[in-house]
Amino acid sequence: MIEIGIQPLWQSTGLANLEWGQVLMMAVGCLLVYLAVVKKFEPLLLVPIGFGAILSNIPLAGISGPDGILGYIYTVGIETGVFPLLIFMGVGALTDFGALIAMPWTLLLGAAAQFGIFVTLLGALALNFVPGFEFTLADASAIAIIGGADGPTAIFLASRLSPDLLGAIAVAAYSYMALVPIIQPPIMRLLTTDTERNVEMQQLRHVTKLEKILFPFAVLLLCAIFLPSAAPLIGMLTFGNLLRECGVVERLSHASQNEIINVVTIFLGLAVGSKLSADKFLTVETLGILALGAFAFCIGTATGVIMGKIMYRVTGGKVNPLIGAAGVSAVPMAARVVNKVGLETNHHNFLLMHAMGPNVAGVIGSAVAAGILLALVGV
Amino acid sequence: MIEIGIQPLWQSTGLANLEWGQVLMMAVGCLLVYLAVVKKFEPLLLVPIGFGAILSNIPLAGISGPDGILGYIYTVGIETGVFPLLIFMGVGALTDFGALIAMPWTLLLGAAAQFGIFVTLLGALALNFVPGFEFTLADASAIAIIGGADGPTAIFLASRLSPDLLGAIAVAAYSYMALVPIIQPPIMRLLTTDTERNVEMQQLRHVTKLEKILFPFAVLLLCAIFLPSAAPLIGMLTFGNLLRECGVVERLSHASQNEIINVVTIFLGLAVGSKLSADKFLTVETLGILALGAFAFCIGTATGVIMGKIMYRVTGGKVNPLIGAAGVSAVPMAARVVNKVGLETNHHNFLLMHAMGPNVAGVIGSAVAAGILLALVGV
Amino acid sequence: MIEIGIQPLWQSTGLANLEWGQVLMMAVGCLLVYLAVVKKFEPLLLVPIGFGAILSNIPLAGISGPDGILGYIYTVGIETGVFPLLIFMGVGALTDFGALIAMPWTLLLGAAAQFGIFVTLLGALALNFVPGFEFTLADASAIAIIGGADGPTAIFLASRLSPDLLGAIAVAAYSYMALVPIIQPPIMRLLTTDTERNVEMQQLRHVTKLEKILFPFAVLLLCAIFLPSAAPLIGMLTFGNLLRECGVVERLSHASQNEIINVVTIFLGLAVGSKLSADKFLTVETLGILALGAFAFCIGTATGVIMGKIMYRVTGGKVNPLIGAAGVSAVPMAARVVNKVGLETNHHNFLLMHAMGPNVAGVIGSAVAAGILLALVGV
Amino acid sequence: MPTSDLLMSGVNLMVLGMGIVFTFLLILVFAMKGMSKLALYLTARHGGSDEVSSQPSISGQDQAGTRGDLVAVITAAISNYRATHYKIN
Amino acid sequence: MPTSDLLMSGVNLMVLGMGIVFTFLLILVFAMKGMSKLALYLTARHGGSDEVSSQPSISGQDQAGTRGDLVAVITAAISNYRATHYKIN
Amino acid sequence: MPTSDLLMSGVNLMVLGMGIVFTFLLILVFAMKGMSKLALYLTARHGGSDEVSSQPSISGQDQAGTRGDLVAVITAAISNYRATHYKIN
Ligand code: NA
Ligand code: NA
Ligand code: NA
Repeated sequence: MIEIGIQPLWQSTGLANLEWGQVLMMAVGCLLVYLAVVKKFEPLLLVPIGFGAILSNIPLAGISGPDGILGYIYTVGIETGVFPLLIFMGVGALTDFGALIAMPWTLLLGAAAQFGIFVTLLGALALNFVPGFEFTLADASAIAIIGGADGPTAIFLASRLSPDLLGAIAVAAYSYMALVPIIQPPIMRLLTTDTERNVEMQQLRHVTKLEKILFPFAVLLLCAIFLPSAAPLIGMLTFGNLLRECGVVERLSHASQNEIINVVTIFLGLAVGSKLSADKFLTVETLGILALGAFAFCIGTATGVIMGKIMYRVTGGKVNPLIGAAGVSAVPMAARVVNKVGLETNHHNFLLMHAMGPNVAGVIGSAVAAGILLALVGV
Repeated sequence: MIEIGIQPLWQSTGLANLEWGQVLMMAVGCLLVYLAVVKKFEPLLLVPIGFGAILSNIPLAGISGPDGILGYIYTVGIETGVFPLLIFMGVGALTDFGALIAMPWTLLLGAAAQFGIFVTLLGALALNFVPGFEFTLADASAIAIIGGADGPTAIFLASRLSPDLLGAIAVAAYSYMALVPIIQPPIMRLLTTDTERNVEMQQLRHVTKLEKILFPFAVLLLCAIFLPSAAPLIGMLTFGNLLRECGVVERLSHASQNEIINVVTIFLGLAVGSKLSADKFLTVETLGILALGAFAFCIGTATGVIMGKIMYRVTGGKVNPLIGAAGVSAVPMAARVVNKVGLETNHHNFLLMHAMGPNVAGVIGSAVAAGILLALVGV
Repeated sequence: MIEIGIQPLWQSTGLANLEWGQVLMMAVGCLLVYLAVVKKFEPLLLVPIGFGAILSNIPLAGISGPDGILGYIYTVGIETGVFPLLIFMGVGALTDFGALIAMPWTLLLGAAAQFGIFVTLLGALALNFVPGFEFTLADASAIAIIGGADGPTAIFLASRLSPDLLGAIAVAAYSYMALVPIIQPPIMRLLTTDTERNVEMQQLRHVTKLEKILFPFAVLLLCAIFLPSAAPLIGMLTFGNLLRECGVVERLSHASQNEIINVVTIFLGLAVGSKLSADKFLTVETLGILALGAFAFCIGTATGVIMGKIMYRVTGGKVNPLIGAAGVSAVPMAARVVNKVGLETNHHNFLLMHAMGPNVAGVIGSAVAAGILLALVGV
Repeated sequence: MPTSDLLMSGVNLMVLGMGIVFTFLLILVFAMKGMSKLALYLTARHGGSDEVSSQPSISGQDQAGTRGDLVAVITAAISNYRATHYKIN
Repeated sequence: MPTSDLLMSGVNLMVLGMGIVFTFLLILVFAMKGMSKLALYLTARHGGSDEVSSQPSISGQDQAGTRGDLVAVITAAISNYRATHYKIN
Repeated sequence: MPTSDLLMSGVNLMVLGMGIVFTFLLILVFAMKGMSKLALYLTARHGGSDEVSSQPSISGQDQAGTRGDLVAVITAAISNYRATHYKIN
């Protein structure tokens, strides 16, 4: 016979079980949603991540527990690595690599911008000198990948190397990607001269359909031969791209670009948010991760631009060094930033198409870097 | 060497293994499809449920067994509670809470209509006096939620409290929701006077975008503080609604309202149907559940209308008591019924928009009631 | 402290671990993609299968291993049989059985064409006389179903009876389905006279909506009574068809025809491709399977046409025997081939609609044959 | 099992299998004929104007291919976009 | 548990349950009133022209049903097809 | 592992990592140049009129955004609705 007094009733409320950490994490979740909705910070990811953070910090409800819906989603989609890989397939199906095929040399810009990753790795390890930080090599690698400016790659690597830091890493990655228009321009202006920014690049050559079809095979082949640890990421990216370009499977291409990526984005975001628990997030390490993330973006932008300047020299002034900044990926935001900064100097200089080359090269570059870290640091 | 005689061949036919119960359950499945297709009884659910019942009663095939497709779907989607929660997310993304925000007092109508749930709980327990019935408190709670007039809530609660009765409960819930236009009007007419039914309500005030965005947070916050056991349901409902209203994630909102809810509806229906096996359904308890379900709807409608009458008094005649009937949920059918009954008395009195307030309040109300039952009766 | 020399670095490349078999299998994967993209061989399946074969043969990456994405997809979707059944649901939702309902006798053409299956079974067993072949009865049955000219049925049966041969069987099934326009015409011309090919069939009668709604129930009922082992396949097929025809669940019908079938096709293809490993595929048995598959298609076409000739006699020349060739299924390709061969002889004789009857009868016929094989050969 | 025994089993399977396939589909022929008669009787009794044409088509293809005009497209877009008929609980 | 005890439990559950439902939704009424005030204040302060109409609608239905004209369809088709706003990483 | 050793590992990782990234992408540059040559040769040999423009675009966006006119919408709606090209088994 159920006879319920005030005491047990009170015990079943959230109020009686609320911990300060949970309140703070719900506030963090609300902040993420605020940034997403009002400031337009990567809303497709940050709305689900923020709301997931709120849901998973509700006391007693256990929504991110082993029997909660977010717990199930995390186990099925993130622990297995399936969700970020499916997003990568969708990214492949949404990406036109034409600009890169027209200018293969811009791959080197995408390579240079990955320097941000490895410097950040060093930075994360150096933070261990500060009391309170104890990053392992795996932690540092997972943090460093924020510099890749590529959400699914960061989530994939973090889920493999450092699941405890996954929440903070994903939040940092998407936040900084949203901040690209604020972070990059000063660095770009600082490192380039007016003459350099003024360079008008020649129009892109025509890219044939066959080249676009062969491109995914070329990339995958090299990856298979030299860096098989990057094969899951590169493989799904090139598969999506082949669906897009081969021209005979429009149904599947459409499904990858829409149904699959949309549904997986909702679940991925919620599952990442479920990792934003107080004991994992409200630590000094998160502050370190946030600082390192900003650092990584700055370094990546700078090395991209510097490589741009080298190409400017080597080509005798045919390459506008600004496009190097797009090498961090953050597709297509970074390319737009390049375009905008270019227009400031020369009102008729549209660099968008030329920046798309290094921009998509950056996606490949950070997948390659992730593969290297997995191979050298992973168990 | 296979040598097959008539005997073993005959033994592998369905005819040789058919039990009467299976025949009856297939007939029940056909009846459900008939009601769905010809009588337009909630076809989106009753077609898959009915067909699922047919499939799962085919002898030898084991389609709803542990290695059958319906068995897998049930384990993955219902046992975990994931499917009803995803449907709730879709419902949130499909629902405009504007009318409720404009008239927050109508929440009380949504509260009053939940009385049907608790009276039915009592009724189910009272049935134990009749020989043949042995409902536990958990069974009675799961049955009572039929009075919430909300399919996914009923399935979610039944899957947690009384999986054996899930089939009958889901069938009763959706059947009575389809019967709302028949069940409600006589009760509404009986309890109200002509003057009351004649009340024209003032036009709804303008609701701003910001209110619609803050609304899900307000609801979720209260739920987190006072009733965390309702948080999975309320959480997914408000998440879907935020996707809809925040205006920056149209892709995700569209996916929730279409791909996700459609696909999950098919699987949910089939999985519910797989619980319509003879030994679980062809019992006197099912008759009790069907009777209690009708009873629950009547009581809920009546208490909703009575609360409407109270609000009519308190506001000095500004509230048309008919809109209280919409508090049972059954969105948007109950609101339409209110509109229709209102028009019978006054041909210029369109109550649809005013009835949407209590109507969506009913969804929240029954989720709250489900949370209470989970907290007090659940293990 | 990580200090990495040239030796371990080299050991982590694909080149150092590449086996010849993997190279060959990647080439097979490329060949399948080539056939799909350039020769338009069933691209919806062969592009994912081919790419899946490439991915799963990358050394060290383990993409089709127990922790790889293709491994997960295989376990979840193929081992359970869920994916081919969902495709079958989609096929049901995409198929109009009107032509078959108008001409029920054409079911016999769909029956006759299944002779290819059983002759191939015998052929596969006979191959055991050749050294190097050791097909069990289960293997032979799984191979024989290629003659059903129905991809999902073949994958479903192979996953149950002979998972090791699944890759080769699926590749053979889809390849030969794509070759239908090349394989069938000579056989059709050889077995029919000019007079027979010249027969113009009378226009199809009007089929009512009610007939189309009752049709899935009629088929499922007989299946449940006489052949429950075919019930999963026939059940999902008729369920999809009911969603299509009942007219009250357009959302669900649309989801089955689009979202579900597209997404599942991608995953099914990748998962089948993951079974194309060197040790399973590069065997003499695969050659046997490819030869037997071609044989099966030829026999099926021939017996279909011969049954057509019998019906031509019996009806006194009202049936054009060519439509018997469509009985192998391979919807709608085989029906188009019939139409084309018919037009060669008589430029005004459009047989497409009449060939759709036996064509969709062939789908039912091979599902029935699969049920028989499961019942008699399955464990 | 020696290959010859396997072959014997195969022959049995063939005979039996084709027998069942034919029997099953033959019964289905009659079931369909009965079903059609019933359906036509019921349709006739209930007034019975019926909107389904006798032209079978592979879903969608003909609509967008043959009649691929504006009207078809708009119809498609409407029917596609109607998130409408989902009764929400 | 004997039925009478069960019934007692049921009565307790009913009283308690309806009490909580009412209390909860009553608090929600005030929370919503507060929220609306805050929202209107914020909207007014920030210039505050606001595009959302007060007419609540079940999603989509009205658009395609009531205003079911070409414009609506095309809007629908555009918004449906815009694979656009997916920032790709 | 003491932090200084970790740092040494980090430096090694950095040198090695950037080395591999650059080497890999440099090889890819040449692979792509070779691939393009092959593709252009093959395209030219096979008659080679080619429908793909050199203007890269993030999928869909430009179509609905820049050229957001009726034609684009209808094309989109058609391609979206074509449940057509699914060969059904
Ligand atoms: Na990058
Ligand atoms: Na309710
Ligand atoms: Na067939």
